[in-house]
Amino acid sequence: MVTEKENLDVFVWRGLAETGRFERYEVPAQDSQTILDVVSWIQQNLDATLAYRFACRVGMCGSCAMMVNGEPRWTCRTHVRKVLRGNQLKIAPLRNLPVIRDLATDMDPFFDKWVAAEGHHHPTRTRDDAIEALDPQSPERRAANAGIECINCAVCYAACDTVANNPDFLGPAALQRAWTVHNDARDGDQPAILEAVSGKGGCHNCHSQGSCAQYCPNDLNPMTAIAGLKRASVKSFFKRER
Amino acid sequence: MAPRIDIQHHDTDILILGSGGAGMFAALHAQQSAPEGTRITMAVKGLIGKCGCTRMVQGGYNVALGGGDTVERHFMDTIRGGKWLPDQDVAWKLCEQAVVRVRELENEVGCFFDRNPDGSLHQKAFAGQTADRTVHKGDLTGIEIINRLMEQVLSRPIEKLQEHRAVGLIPTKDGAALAGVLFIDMRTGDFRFVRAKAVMMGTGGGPTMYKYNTPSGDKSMDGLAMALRAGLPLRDMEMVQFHPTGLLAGEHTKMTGTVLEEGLRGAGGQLLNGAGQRFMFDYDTLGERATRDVVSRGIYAEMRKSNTSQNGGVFISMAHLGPDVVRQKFPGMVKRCADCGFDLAGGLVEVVPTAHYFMGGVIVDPDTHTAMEGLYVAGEDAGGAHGSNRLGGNGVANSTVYGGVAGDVMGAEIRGMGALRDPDEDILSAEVERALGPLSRKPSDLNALRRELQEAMWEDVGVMRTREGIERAITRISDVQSDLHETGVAGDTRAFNLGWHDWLNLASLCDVSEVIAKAALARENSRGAHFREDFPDSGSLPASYFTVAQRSDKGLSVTRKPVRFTIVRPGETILPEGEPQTLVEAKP
Amino acid sequence: MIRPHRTHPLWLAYFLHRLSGLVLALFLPLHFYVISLALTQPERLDGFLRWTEMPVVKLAEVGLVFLLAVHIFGGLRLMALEFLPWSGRQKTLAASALAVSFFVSLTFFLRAV
Amino acid sequence: MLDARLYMLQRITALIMAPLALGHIAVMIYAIQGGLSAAEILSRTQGSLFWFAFYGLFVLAVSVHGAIGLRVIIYETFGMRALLLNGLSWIIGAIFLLTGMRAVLAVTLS
Ligand SMILES: Cc1cc2nc3c(=O)[nH]c(=O)nc-3n(C[C@H](O)[C@H](O)[C@H](O)COP(=O)(O)OP(=O)(O)OC[C@H]3O[C@@H](n4cnc5c(N)ncnc54)[C@H](O)[C@@H]3O)c2cc1C
Ligand code: HEM
Ligand code: SF4
Ligand code: F3S
Ligand code: FES
Repeated sequence: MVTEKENLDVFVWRGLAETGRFERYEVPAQDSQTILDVVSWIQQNLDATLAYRFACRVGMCGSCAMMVNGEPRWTCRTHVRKVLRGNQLKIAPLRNLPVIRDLATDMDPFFDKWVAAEGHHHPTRTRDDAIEALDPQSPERRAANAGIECINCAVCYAACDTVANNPDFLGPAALQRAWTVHNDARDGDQPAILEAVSGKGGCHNCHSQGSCAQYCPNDLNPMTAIAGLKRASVKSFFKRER
Repeated sequence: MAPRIDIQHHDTDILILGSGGAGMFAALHAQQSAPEGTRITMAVKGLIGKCGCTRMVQGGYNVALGGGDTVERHFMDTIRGGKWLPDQDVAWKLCEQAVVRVRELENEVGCFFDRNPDGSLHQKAFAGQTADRTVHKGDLTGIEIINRLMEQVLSRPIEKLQEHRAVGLIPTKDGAALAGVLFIDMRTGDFRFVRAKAVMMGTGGGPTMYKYNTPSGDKSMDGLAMALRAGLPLRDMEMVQFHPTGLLAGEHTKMTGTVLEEGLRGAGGQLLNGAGQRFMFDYDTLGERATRDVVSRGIYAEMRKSNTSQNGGVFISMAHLGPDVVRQKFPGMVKRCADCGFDLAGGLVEVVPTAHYFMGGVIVDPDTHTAMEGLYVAGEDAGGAHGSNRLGGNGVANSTVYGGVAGDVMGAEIRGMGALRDPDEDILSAEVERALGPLSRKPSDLNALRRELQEAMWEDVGVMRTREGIERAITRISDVQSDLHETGVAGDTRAFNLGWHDWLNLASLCDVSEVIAKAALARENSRGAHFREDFPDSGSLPASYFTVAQRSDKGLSVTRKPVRFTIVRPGETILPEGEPQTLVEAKP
Repeated sequence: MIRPHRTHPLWLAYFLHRLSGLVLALFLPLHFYVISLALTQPERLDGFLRWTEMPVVKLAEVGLVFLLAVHIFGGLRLMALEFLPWSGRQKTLAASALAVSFFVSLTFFLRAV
Repeated sequence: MLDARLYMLQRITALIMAPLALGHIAVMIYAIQGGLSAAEILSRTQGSLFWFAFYGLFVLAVSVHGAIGLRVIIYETFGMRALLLNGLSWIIGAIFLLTGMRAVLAVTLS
């Protein structure tokens, strides 16, 4: 607890992935203070060139994720009190992504995989057609809804060791998106999705480590989604064989 | 001495600034309508789809989809909400095309909006609307809209320039048309000049020059500041919408200013002053359920009486509804507050009015044309659709509708356009120099300047305004401005140098703040979001005027122009005779 | 190795599964070799089997059985997760798989001594 | 690196082995009491078509399963790619199969 207003001992990663190092800063503790506030305070008061990224500051845009004391987190909604160890914080760029500088990562690989997993709608109707009436309680719709609120923050991507060890692996978020689209009754190309997630970086590489579900700040469960894809791909495998 | 700067050159055909609702739709529609082989480039200050405010839309999307509701009714609500100031042709197209756009969002883009048990779209009524009209996805509508659009854009051959900050609209030598846009590649700090035949600007305004504000951190009025420098006329610049309940948690945290949902008041949330008393009924018979502007003014008045909470705001209290009920009804809000250390369900949370949306913007026609050939503007950067006040749910409808329109129009008009135009090199290098300025000066305290600007705007051009206050603000703004131009930033590296971008943000904010203040001075009545204590009257409706601000060699001018009632006149309606006032059942 | 993001049950279950698979795979050729001694030199096999009577070796054997059990039940859990349409309570399942493995290897142990 | 095909093979072999391996443990638990001897083992298994099929299938499955499993581990730990990885996987599978079959033959057919 930080009741008496003392300084936090903050170690921040500076520089590139290979050549960087942690640097120590002292930041005044406050009652209402998020990790993002700590990082901003350093940038605004101690070193204006500290590179980091945020946008919405309320957990909607998914651009502020970093490693905090070794765990991936959305920093704008992580209260300092929740993660403080002793009086220390260790803040590093999100794992498993190329580092641009300091705390800013290049998220392109994450989104390239999102697209590679066919994580987008394949339309069956046009803007001239009426909107399809759909039972919100049908099992497929519920399965689709389960993963729909992903904010693509890449926290799961950073938590997953398979992503770390297997550069081709599409990763939990992209696969979860593919599963969501696959379950959407309006989608017109389910075979393409299954094809996309059955390649050498596909869903079958997931070892159900569950770190994705453990860390997803929105309590989503990509592990279950990926299991769904495995099941669906096996089913279609047998159908084709017949 | 700054070293001589190389400018990298890049060409495209259609250039889109911003990846909000406006930018995304412009890209998709341009791709559908432009001739084969047209190069389309999207340049954004952040990452595609992960910046801007469209993503932050909570409540939803206004669209008349039948069931008694009509485009006419949506239009009338928009005009009445805007207190007769909207450009009626622009507002009409907004309401009309929203119907198509929402079908496109569902059917082609793949958004899934909440359904009724019978499978039809669920629509609710936002304040100020006479029908259940707002389509939504829980209270995270913007995430659904932008994520789906993002996937579509990323999976198409659209060139991406991410973390590219536009710093100047560069005209041709004769000034007749736009040649291209100058950017800073934020990751490397290099300058990049991108020529394009057609440019759509959708940088989304963003009134972040106020002490309390809701928008995304990347927004700093860059677009309007660029338009101003390019000499384009801007309208309704005094119109800043405040949301009554922004979270108040102290100056040191970015949580301060973020929106606590409108629905909290609708559901019976009570506003309490520092002494723990309800006060909204002192200001309006509807109490907490009055419209945004009224409640904001009520809170502001209470704050002025110093009846405040610790941090200088008021409290919102939900506990009397039963903490479990609150938790169940507003799970997202409760969780968000809890993450930040506040107990919304059972305790008191401090709130304050917070600058939310900017109604003013570049003057456009219903096809998004501007006064400059080759430049198209859509979304929050464009003025006219909302007049003096925006209905909740019309913001995202506006950006998606007009982004799409811009894409279609650019795709069609580019066929008739000749070669790429060459820039006025003098203006180009002047813009580079302007941007480089702070790097060659001694660094000093930007925070103090930002704070002073935000205080000045909040105190003197905020929720309630007077001539005296506004004039004071104009002086304060110009002081900040001149201090800013003496202030430098650390420049050991230009790559991802946020200090540098802070400076540029502040420069844009100062420029636009001056316009807001001067336009506020020019409007001597009270309409919608603009409230003058010295002119509390709304003025004659038939004689309604809007303000036009424009910068030229002679400086900034603000003039008044009469509103043209092209579709409906004050006091009249286009609804058929005998239509009920409202289709929304009064809630207990 | 045990970094903060790995300190939760499902990751540990994954790790145990990998470890057991690896050890089994390395042990297996050895096991096969010893067995095939029966073909060529039965007396050496007996010698070997006597050697396995030693407590340390016994314990190692129990360990192997344990790992085999862990791997089987862990594998069954994984396949249940993948193929059966149920999702919740994976942590409980992982713990149960481990418990069953303990039970099996304990039985083996008790019989062996 | 697992595509759908290798994944299916690994899961199918796992499913085949599950009862076999459990059976094997059960036999062990039963047999180990009072110590093991070559003669004891051989008396149970020698000439038995059942045990030949039982262990033969086991060895077949485990060769495929283990080779794929090690392949994944090698790939993820050492980043070995393409040809080398494929070659190694086949060699590993072959070692399992050869040593395994020899053992099965030793205890059942000789
Ligand atoms: C918290 C919140 C809640 C809201 N809720 C609702 C609601 O419920 N309903 C509703 O209708 N409206 C709502 N709005 C308003 C709505 O979000 C906006 O009206 C609308 O989304 C604006 O869209 P846009 O495309 O114009 O801009 P934005 O979505 O803001 O996008 C602007 C884009 O421009 C980029 N950009 C900015 N500057 C530059 C530059 N210099 N160079 C390059 N790119 C730049 C940004 O990075 C961003 O990508 C809400 C707004 C906020 C802040
Ligand atoms: C006794 C012989 C066995 C050996 C040598 C063996 C070996 C292996 C190896 C090395 C792996 C790779 C581990 C990894 O990828 O992390 C593996 C994975 C696996 N094994 Fe086995 N195994 C054996 C028996 C079984 C049995 C009987 C089952 C069935 C219940 C089984 C089920 C699995 C499953 C499901 C996986 C995949 C794990 C994943 O992808 O994460 N194995 N095995
Ligand atoms: S699944 Fe969760 S952790 Fe992963 S990107 Fe989506 S929101 Fe982030
Ligand atoms: S953490 Fe990785 S291994 Fe699978 S279950 Fe999640 S994707
Ligand atoms: S800043 Fe948008 S999620 Fe944190």
